[in-house]
Amino acid sequence: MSTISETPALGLTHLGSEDTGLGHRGPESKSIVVPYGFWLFVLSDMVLFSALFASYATLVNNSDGGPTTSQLFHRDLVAVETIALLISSFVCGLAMITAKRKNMVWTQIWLVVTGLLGLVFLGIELYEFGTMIAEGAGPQRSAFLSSFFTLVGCHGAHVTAGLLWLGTMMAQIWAKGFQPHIMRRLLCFSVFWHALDIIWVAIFTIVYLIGTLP
Amino acid sequence: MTEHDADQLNVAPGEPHDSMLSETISYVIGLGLALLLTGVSFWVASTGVLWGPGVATGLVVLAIAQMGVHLVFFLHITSGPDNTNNVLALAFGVLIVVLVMVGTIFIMSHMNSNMGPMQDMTNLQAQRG
Amino acid sequence: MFGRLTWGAIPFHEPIPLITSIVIILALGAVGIWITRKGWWPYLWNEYITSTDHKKIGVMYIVLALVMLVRGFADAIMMRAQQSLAIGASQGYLPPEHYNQIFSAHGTIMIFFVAMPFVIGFMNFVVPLQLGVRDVAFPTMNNVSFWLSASGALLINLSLFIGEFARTGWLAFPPLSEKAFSPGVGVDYYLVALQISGVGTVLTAVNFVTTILKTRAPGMSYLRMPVFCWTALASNLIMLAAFPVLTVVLAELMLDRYLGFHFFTNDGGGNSMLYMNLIWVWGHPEVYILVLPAFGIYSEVAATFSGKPLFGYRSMVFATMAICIISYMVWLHHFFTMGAGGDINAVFGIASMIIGIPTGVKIYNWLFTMYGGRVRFTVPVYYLIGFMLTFVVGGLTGVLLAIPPVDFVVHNSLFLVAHFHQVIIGGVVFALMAGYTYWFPKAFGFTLDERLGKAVFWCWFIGFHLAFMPLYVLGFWGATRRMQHISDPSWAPWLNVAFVGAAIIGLGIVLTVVQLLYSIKTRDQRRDITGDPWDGRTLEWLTLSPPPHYNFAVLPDVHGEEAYWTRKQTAIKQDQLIDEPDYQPIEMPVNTPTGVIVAFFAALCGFAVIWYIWWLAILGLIGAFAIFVWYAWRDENEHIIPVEEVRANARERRRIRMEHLHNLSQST
Amino acid sequence: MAVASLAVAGCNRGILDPVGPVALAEKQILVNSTAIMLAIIIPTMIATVAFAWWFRRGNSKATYRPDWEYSGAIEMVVWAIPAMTIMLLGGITWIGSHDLDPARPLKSNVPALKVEVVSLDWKWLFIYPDQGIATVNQLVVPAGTPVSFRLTSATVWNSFFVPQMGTMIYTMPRMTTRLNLQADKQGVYDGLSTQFSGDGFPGMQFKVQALPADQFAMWAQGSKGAGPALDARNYAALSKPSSYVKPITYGAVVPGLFDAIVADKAPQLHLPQAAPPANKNSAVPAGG
Ligand code: HEO
Ligand code: HEM
Ligand SMILES: [Cu+2]
Repeated sequence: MSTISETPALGLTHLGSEDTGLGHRGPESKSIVVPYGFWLFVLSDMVLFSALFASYATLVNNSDGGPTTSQLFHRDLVAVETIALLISSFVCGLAMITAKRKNMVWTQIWLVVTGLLGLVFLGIELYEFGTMIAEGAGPQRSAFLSSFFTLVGCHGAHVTAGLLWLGTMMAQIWAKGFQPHIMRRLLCFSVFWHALDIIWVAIFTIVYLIGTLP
Repeated sequence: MTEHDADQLNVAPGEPHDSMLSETISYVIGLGLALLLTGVSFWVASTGVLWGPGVATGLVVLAIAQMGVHLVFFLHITSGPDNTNNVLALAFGVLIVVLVMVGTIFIMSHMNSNMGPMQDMTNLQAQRG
Repeated sequence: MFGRLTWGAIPFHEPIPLITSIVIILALGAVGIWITRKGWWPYLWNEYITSTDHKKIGVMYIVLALVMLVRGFADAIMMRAQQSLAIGASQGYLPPEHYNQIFSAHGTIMIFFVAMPFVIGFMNFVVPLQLGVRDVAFPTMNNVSFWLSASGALLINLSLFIGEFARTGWLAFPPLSEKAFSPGVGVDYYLVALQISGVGTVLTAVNFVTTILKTRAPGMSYLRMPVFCWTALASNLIMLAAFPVLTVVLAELMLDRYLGFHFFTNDGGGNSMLYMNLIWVWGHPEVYILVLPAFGIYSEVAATFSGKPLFGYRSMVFATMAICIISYMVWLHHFFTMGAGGDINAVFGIASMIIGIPTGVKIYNWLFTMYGGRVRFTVPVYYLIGFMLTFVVGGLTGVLLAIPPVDFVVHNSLFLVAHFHQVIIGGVVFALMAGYTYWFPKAFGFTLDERLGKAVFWCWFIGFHLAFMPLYVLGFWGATRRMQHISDPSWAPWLNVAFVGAAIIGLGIVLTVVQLLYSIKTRDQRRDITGDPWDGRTLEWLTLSPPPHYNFAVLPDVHGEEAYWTRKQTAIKQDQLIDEPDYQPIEMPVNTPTGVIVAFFAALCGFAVIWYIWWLAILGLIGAFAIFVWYAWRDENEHIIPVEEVRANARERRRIRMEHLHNLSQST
Repeated sequence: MAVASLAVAGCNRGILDPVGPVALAEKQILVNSTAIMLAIIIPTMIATVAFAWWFRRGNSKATYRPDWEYSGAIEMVVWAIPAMTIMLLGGITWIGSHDLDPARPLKSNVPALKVEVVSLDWKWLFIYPDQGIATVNQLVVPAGTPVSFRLTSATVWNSFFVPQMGTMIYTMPRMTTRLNLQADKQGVYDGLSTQFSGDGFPGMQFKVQALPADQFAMWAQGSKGAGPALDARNYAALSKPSSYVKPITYGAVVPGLFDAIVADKAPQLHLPQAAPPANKNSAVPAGG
């Protein structure tokens, strides 16, 4: 169609012909575009968490006469949670490696382990929330607790969503095999799962460790 | 243009691109470092050996280090030329995160110290006294 | 069973909303019947509602924006009427509880459902074309984004019929917006609607940043991108960074209202200043989300109609990115009067003014684009010049507001109201009208009527100045915003002038509709056959008007800074097209009902949450998850356009192009 | 003391007609900065019209330079001029923000009058802690004397503003803001809330009377003990929503009322001297 061009001799590809920045080779392939978009989404999620952290930092001292950080948090539980999540992330990486080699059995095994460890994490978190609420330290007690439950709960909600996604992914891999679009989604899932780890590092440091320093 | 060409110049975030062994090793190193840093964090927070006021700073540094480990070994974000766009996006994200957190904390701490109830209590005493 | 929803929620006893509701329902019914009669539903469904074509989605966004503009304007004229009537002893015709809903709805609708969809609509329509590609990075998600915005708009308008809208201003500050002071459903409507459309906006941002950074025609390096694409990139980066904060702050308020949390309450240690802080972390960048693409539109218009490349392209790009970053560092200027202290106020004040520097550079670059040009006084150029005259004054008052000691006396006054309408109408709305005229032929294949277009311009230009200049004066006299009643009778003349101004704007809006209908009627005389009606410089003018679904049969190869202009000039010189390329079959995304269905569940769920109908909310969530799984299960995302069809279209296109080329080379 | 207030009100011209040092300085900054910016903005506007008109397509006298798109000199000028302007304005801003910081006490030989301000739904309560009296919707101050305000809100946010005296400041529940103002001219000035606070908001207006110092002292003394007392009970009655409330003067105030309001403990104020009967007329909701 519309092909008025001043230098018809030049072909379509410009590989190495011009040093004008990325993108001179035309649109990237889907295997780049899709995860990149997802990466942007993850970054915007990080911004979301930064607002929650900012709220928490502002309100952490507003306990309104109620319990404060050092009375509520138990480091040993948090340590277990952290290790569960870390190993889950690691195993998710293993699943990616086996998936790339199209090894169905091991991929599924690693994904199951990933999910189970995620469940362990979630279980401990729910247990912690449960005991706090039972002790009268629920989110309605004070601004500090509102912001605590919202920040940590939002991470927990992300983990829950991740687990639902993981289940869907496993079913898809099982039913459809390692097709390119399934692999792209699996890659996105792993990015998501690792990102949750990064956020958790911030949470356990800021909320649980710094919060309970003497 | 084939996907293969593209892959040489540009990679997707999170995508490991080596042999099985080196990929696995990368994850293992990542896990090891992360566990180590986590352990150190918990130790730093509970030991009495260290100078108290410095502990919080130390913990923040450890957390940042650990995030770096996750980014490099799990998310495979490196400084290589193929990663430019991923890193740029990350840099933008980090900038915004820092602005939101530092800005808010900076502003709100001033607000609270100028107007918060804490200061009123001291005033109350000053007035009464 | 139905939560808090009872018959009492319907405004049987209030004539104004009741009559409005009935009229709107009748009008919608009539449109529905008309479409059914004409048998257009299948067409609408296939070509628009389920379309993944960025151009169609762009058009839908703009239609949404125009419809909501009418709604937002109806609110505005009601406010102006009230303020002209309710002076001194009179209380006017709107009681406070009604008036307060109106200004809240006006601000909310104008920002979220007029300006945003308008801007996003243009980015949709233009960016992929200017980048020389076939669609955005994620076409299906694009459709979902649109429908999420639309369901947000739906919910807000539903509050007119069922229940009430918020009475807390367009940013719903607590503690006023907390349950204790606003127990009704108004604030819930506000919160839920904005959350839903906010998700759509984040998805849009992901989509467009990816599109611009990762999918461009071969040879289009960053510094060859048209300025509109740069501004779109900047705008979407801000969206990506700012909207999550809005999500958080609204979610926190929801938790306060629904579950008794204490983020911003007066009791329990809540801190309402935090809300102010966070909402402006989003709110300030938001205005640059709107104005940056507007600057992009002016850049395209200035270059095209001056017959010259944009002056200082690089500094334009640099200024755009500078504004993008600095816009994130100034939010405190909205609450200088909270008492943060001299240091903080000064730092944020100065940071705010600094934005004036790159903005000024942009103004001068447009100025020097015209210098040495051959300026064609078309409708978009009217808007460009009207903008340059209006916006600099609005910018001046903005800089004044950024000086804390000045803001201490004009904060929240009508001076502020005049400032932001001046930059929004003079900056954003003028650009949107210019863009509407400029790209209309590309979208529909025929131009809009010039004379009526100029009449519309004069209505906006004169109307704006009459409606808002008096407010600067009143602001100096101590008139404050959001007043349902005016005590000082000496303000009446100025308020009346403002009313007349608003009425003239209203006339402009009516004339816009007339212009559209008249242009459709006379479309055969105003066909754009060449695809390049304005002698354009960017790639969208390379293809047909309207472009085929796939935009370009072969992705254009870009050489030089002005992708299309360069190749057009060379071709004119050589008086020939290049040899026919080797056509390939084209893969295009298929239509999808996902967007409408997701939006349906989102709206349902939102409505249920507003009215505390929990079973329905849960049903909605399950529905949404089911959609997700169902959607994730699909394999076929694309259909193939056979090479014969591509080739046939392209040949026809080449023939027209050849003729056009001859005419051009004859004329120069 | 009963200055005819209505005659004076209505023809004041807000912030353009300052009556005290704060407002005066702010007006000057406003006018100066506007002038500085107009010096660039007006030529810009003229150039816009001139360039567009001269280089219109039909004008054969204008030279067409289709490829002229860059000039280092112009680039430098268009970056430099706004930058210099902003540097100038930035300097003004830096100094002005500190000098006119609302919390900063005003320089004066006379000790400042202390006033505590509480925004209620929808009226203003002014407590004179040193005089032991309080007023509603009427602020009486001595002319030529700095007034040092502490402000809070008993409900939602409001913003305390007397345009002719300058600087407004938010009043926020559980928070105390500070403000220092002075009226040099005697007279009656309008005051209002500028932060929207709900349905009764437009009726939240009050009058400021600046009296000569001796008359102010007489007024304060005369009010002391006269009229109702503001105790926990009366305060509770007063806090009920009402709008367009006529001025009230309380002859006595329980000490610590302001801080109790800030601490959200006003109803718990049980102090021995709080006994006088409730004034039934003090807080009648007035429609709107
Ligand atoms: C599109 C929307 C838009 C735009 C572009 C702007 C642009 C600016 N605004 Fe405005 N604003 C916008 C929308 C709003 N602003 C607001 C409120 C607001 C406030 C808070 C006031 C208050 O609440 O008391 C301040 C301080 C500013 C400052 C500025 C500045 C410094 C700019 C600058 O970007 C202007 C830069 C432009 C200039 C300066 C002109 C061109 C420059 C030239 C010609 C160079 C030479 C000139 C100089 C060097 C001065 N704005 C509100 C109120 C919200 C609410 O409270 O409800 C809204 C909606
Ligand atoms: C079409 C002509 C318009 C008229 C006549 C108009 C008029 C008004 C009026 C009278 C107010 C109330 C001012 C007050 O509080 O006293 C107002 C507020 C507002 N307007 Fe407009 N407006 C117009 C267009 C727009 C547009 C296009 C936008 C944004 C895109 C917009 C955004 C706002 C906002 C954000 C508010 C503040 C609402 C609040 O106080 O919460 N307006 N407008
Ligand atoms: Cu702003």
